[in-house]
Amino acid sequence: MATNEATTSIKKLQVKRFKPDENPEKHYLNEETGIWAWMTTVDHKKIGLMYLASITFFFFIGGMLALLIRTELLTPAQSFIDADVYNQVFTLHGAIMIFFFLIPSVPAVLGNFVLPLQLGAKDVAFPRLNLASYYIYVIGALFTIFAIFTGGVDTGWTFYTPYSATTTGNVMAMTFGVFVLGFSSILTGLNFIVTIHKMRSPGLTWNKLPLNLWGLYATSLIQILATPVLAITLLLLTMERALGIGIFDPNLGGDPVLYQHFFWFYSHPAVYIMIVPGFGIISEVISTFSRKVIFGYWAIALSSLAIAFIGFLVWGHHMFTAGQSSLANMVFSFLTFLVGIPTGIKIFNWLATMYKGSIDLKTPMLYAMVFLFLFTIGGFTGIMLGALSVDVHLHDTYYVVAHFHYVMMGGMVMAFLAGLHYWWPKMFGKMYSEFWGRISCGIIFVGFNMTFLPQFVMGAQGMPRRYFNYIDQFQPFHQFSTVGAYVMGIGFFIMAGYLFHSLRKGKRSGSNPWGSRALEWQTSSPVPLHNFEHTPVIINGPYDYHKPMSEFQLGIATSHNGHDHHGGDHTDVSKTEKEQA
Amino acid sequence: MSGHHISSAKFLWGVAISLFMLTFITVAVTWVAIPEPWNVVVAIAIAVVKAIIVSAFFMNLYWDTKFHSMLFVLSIVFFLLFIGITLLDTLYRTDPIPSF
Amino acid sequence: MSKPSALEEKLDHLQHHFIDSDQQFEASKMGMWVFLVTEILFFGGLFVAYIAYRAWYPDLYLLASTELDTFWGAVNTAVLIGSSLTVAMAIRSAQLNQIKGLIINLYITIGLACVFMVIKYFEYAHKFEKGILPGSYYSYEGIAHEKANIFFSIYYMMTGLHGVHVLVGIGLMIWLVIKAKKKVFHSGYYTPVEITGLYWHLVDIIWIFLFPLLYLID
Amino acid sequence: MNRFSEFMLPPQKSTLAEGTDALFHFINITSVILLIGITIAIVYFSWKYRRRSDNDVTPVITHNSKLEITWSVIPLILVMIVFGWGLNGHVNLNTAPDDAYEIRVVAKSWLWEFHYETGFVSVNELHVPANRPVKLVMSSDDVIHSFYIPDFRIKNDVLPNRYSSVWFEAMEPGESIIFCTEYCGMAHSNMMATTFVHTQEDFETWLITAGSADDNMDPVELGEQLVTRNACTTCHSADGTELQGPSYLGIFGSERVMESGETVTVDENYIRESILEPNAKIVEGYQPVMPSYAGSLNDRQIDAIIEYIKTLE
Repeated sequence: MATNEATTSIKKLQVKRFKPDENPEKHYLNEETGIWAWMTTVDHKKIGLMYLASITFFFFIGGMLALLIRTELLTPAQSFIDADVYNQVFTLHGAIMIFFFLIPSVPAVLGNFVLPLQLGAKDVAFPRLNLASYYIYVIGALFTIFAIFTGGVDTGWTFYTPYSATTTGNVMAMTFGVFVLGFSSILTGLNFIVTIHKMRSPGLTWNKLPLNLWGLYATSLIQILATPVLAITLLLLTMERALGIGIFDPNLGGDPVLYQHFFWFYSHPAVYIMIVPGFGIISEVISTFSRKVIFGYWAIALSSLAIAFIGFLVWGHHMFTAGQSSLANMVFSFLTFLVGIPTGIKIFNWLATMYKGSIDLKTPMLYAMVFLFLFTIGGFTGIMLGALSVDVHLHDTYYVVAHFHYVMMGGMVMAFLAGLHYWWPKMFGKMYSEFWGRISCGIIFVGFNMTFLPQFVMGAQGMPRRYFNYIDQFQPFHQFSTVGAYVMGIGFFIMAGYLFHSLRKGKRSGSNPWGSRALEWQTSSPVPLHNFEHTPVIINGPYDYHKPMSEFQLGIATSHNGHDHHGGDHTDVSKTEKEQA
Repeated sequence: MSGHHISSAKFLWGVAISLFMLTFITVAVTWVAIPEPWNVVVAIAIAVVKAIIVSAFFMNLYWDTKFHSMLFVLSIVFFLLFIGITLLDTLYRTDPIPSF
Repeated sequence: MSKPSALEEKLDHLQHHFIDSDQQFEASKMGMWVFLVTEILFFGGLFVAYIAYRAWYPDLYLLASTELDTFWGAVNTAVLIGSSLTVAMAIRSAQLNQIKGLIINLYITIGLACVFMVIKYFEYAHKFEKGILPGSYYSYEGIAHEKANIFFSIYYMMTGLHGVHVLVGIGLMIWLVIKAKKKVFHSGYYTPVEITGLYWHLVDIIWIFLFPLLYLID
Repeated sequence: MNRFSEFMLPPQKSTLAEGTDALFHFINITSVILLIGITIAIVYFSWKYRRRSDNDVTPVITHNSKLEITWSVIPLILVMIVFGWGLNGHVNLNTAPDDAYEIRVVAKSWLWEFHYETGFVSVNELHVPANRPVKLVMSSDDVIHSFYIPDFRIKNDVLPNRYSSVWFEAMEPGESIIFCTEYCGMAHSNMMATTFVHTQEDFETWLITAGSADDNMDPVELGEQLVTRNACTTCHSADGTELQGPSYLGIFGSERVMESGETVTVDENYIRESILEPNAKIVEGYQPVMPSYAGSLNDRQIDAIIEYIKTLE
């Protein structure tokens, strides 16, 4: 209905159609090459790729540590590593996967790459800050690696006092590394909020914002509101070790449960830092591959914000058996159930989007389906753990381990893989092998369930987590789980294979292989250095599949702001203008 | 343009003087013995007034976009949620006492 | 967006991905506000520790705060408020293109910040002499409360972290003076002055709360 | 249903277990029904609405208020049921009957001590009467531990600076395992104990005889029993295996280098000191993690342990 109004005003502004160049000669990957240009780049796309390389590295390390844990657990007693090493390994697995992989994965990799493209902006609001946040991430990682080689850390990723205040090993370097890392996360969130507010293209109103950006916006809010509390918590913990300030250490008069409040005030919302951007990706992917208007746009957008908000109020459900007051237990349990509602709403909305769609089960969509199934299980088992009396039995058992792997890996990692496969052609202009994509998705799905379904059973049977030895009755479950972990490993190995192959020998993908209406697909692949050769003008929502493609490629010829140092742009403009609406 | 409000020197001095006065008052009330919870309430109330004056007139929130005020309030709200819910635990713990 | 209001078209500061000066100015300012949100929650954690312990041990706070000197605390409050005023004046000078006034006001602010730090130094030194050291080095016997060390841990963490922020502020201010001397700022571009000012006022606000909470317990 | 219950959950051996399990099954069944529904929808839609040509036209369905309210309100009702049910169970778990029999629990890295009203202390063995509420008042000597009996469906953290408690009523005589479920360091997974549920009479006889049973035993034999009973064997082996602490095998009379650099001959005095003040002299390469046994072992028992160690050459 707004189209008529829009078209009249568009004429005044001389809006033309800009068809993307299907076979660009120059793009962000081949302009400004060389190590130094990459290291000092302020281009959000290259920074996104640098993050991609880094988190892939850490995912590999974290995954290897997971296999080490699973292999050790094949037998009830010690098989090849001792208890001390085992404790360090599960600590590192947790810390690396959470702080170095999950938290930066979607926002820093896919968010960095896609956010300005979806806004029609040339870059994020503060490109240098963006680069700085990458290097802060690297510095944090170096501190952690330093900690590993100078004594290791065996506290568990939660660093609970008083154990973390008294154990040997280099806890200070590790907590300092994570402290530093927090600033990387804060700066990314800050950058995204300002970018979404200030850098939207003409016509891109809040009700036309892609749901991926709503997800990232909610995530960024959590990042800026929660991460500072992690920073102060870890600073206090570092001081606890350095000076013995005693706020959290009972040996000096402090209260260890207070530490748990501090820690979970960040770390529960951090779960939503990991999963909410995943919701955004799933919305994009399901709508694109169903070629259908998203069902309940506002319900999905607002439920992200609602989850972000309520997610702040439920941290105490990690502490039902920690010696917290009964009143607090009751309040936290109640609020925990409330967070389930907006999550459920999302699932139903995605299903409704598929209804009567034109569904194409390409690899990204397959991952989205896997996400729906696994994340639903993760959600239901979350309800189980939110129920006070049942949680008393299940707390700190393998049931919890299985639950959060279903949410984090079954939810978040699957969403990340959906997003990676979805935007891969946009990143590199190349396609991967669809056949191997589906095969590896299937293997990962099977391996994942083999690994973690038995853990629900042994958890409910009473197998505590973080156990190096266990009693014999759990051995069959552990063995099944270990086999599953290796199957999953093979799946990831295949994925690495075909993705590398696609980089070298993949077919050209064209600018918009999925036929999406979203803005990032209306520029060539790989993306030009400054994203768009024009200023995009938006008149439709990103999911309006009932409107012709031509209405999604409108723009105004760019007037660069005078002193652009990238000379190439001016000459290229004429080329892209060859076709008009 | 909302972001470019220019205050007069006289006005800025006025703001500063009111802040000095409030500082004096907050010290002065400690000389009067106010009963238990109210002394804290008065001290915090004065501090809040001072913070509002600084943020509204030195930090120009009064003339700025509403979004910046919202951010400021948002951070305070989340701080209050943090302490409020934590107190639900720390104030209401009932520990058992061993009988032998 | 309105047209750039600069008198002369000096656009050296405009980065390539912004449309005009106003967009850049607004973005920077919003960025600073978002950063201030993180600062508030960063200090918020310490305030939570403060409140939780005060609710547990109200008598501890009564006893321990007598070791803090209200007079010098009040002086420091006044010093910081004064420096907030001069920062506001500095921004005003920049807006009016009075670069000399800008530099003078920044100098006064740096001076006041240093006065604050010097007073802080003497307060700390006085306590250290008595054996009121942070954490497990605490050895003062004058307070009859077993958790006295925790009050001073909180005190040192709060004032220490605040002091670090003051030092960072001094550094930023010196950087502004250098830039101002190079004639970078003018009425069309004074973003760094404005956002450093915002930061400085927040440091002031935090002290406004620390003062009654730590010094004025009676 | 019974079979499923046996597969998923440990046996119900306390009066509280049934209530917890009922809620567990309720959530499980509801979840499985909903999950099957969602999965069928995913698979069915993917097949029924598969892409037939690139020019497929899809209908514009932006929202449907009735449907959306339905799928918000029904889950809301369900979770509120779960909340109330869980809260009710939790209240039961937290209110011990007034006449409950009290036992003090002290957690140390890595063993459990159970203090009875007679003054008797058992290590890693909890003896309780059946069909009588038992209340455990717990505290820790070092870091946070967590006391967990899966068969009884009870768990609570054991804190170093406060007391916490759990209560249960065991239904019939038997044995149940106790785990530590809060990560507490190197031998966390070995910090296990056993609950022995006796009939009321058996329990009373046990309580009377337990303290005096050792009196007329051979010192070496007593020592061997004591190192097992007091969980020394969690960290010290008798056969030369390297655990968290030095093995007993061949230790007596040998010379060991300490962390401080001095050399100490392992004699009666050194062993006695190591039991009562474990962290005074630490053998090189080991951590100062052993809890003190001062107060829980008397002189005769310490002598017995020394005699036992002497025999391991």
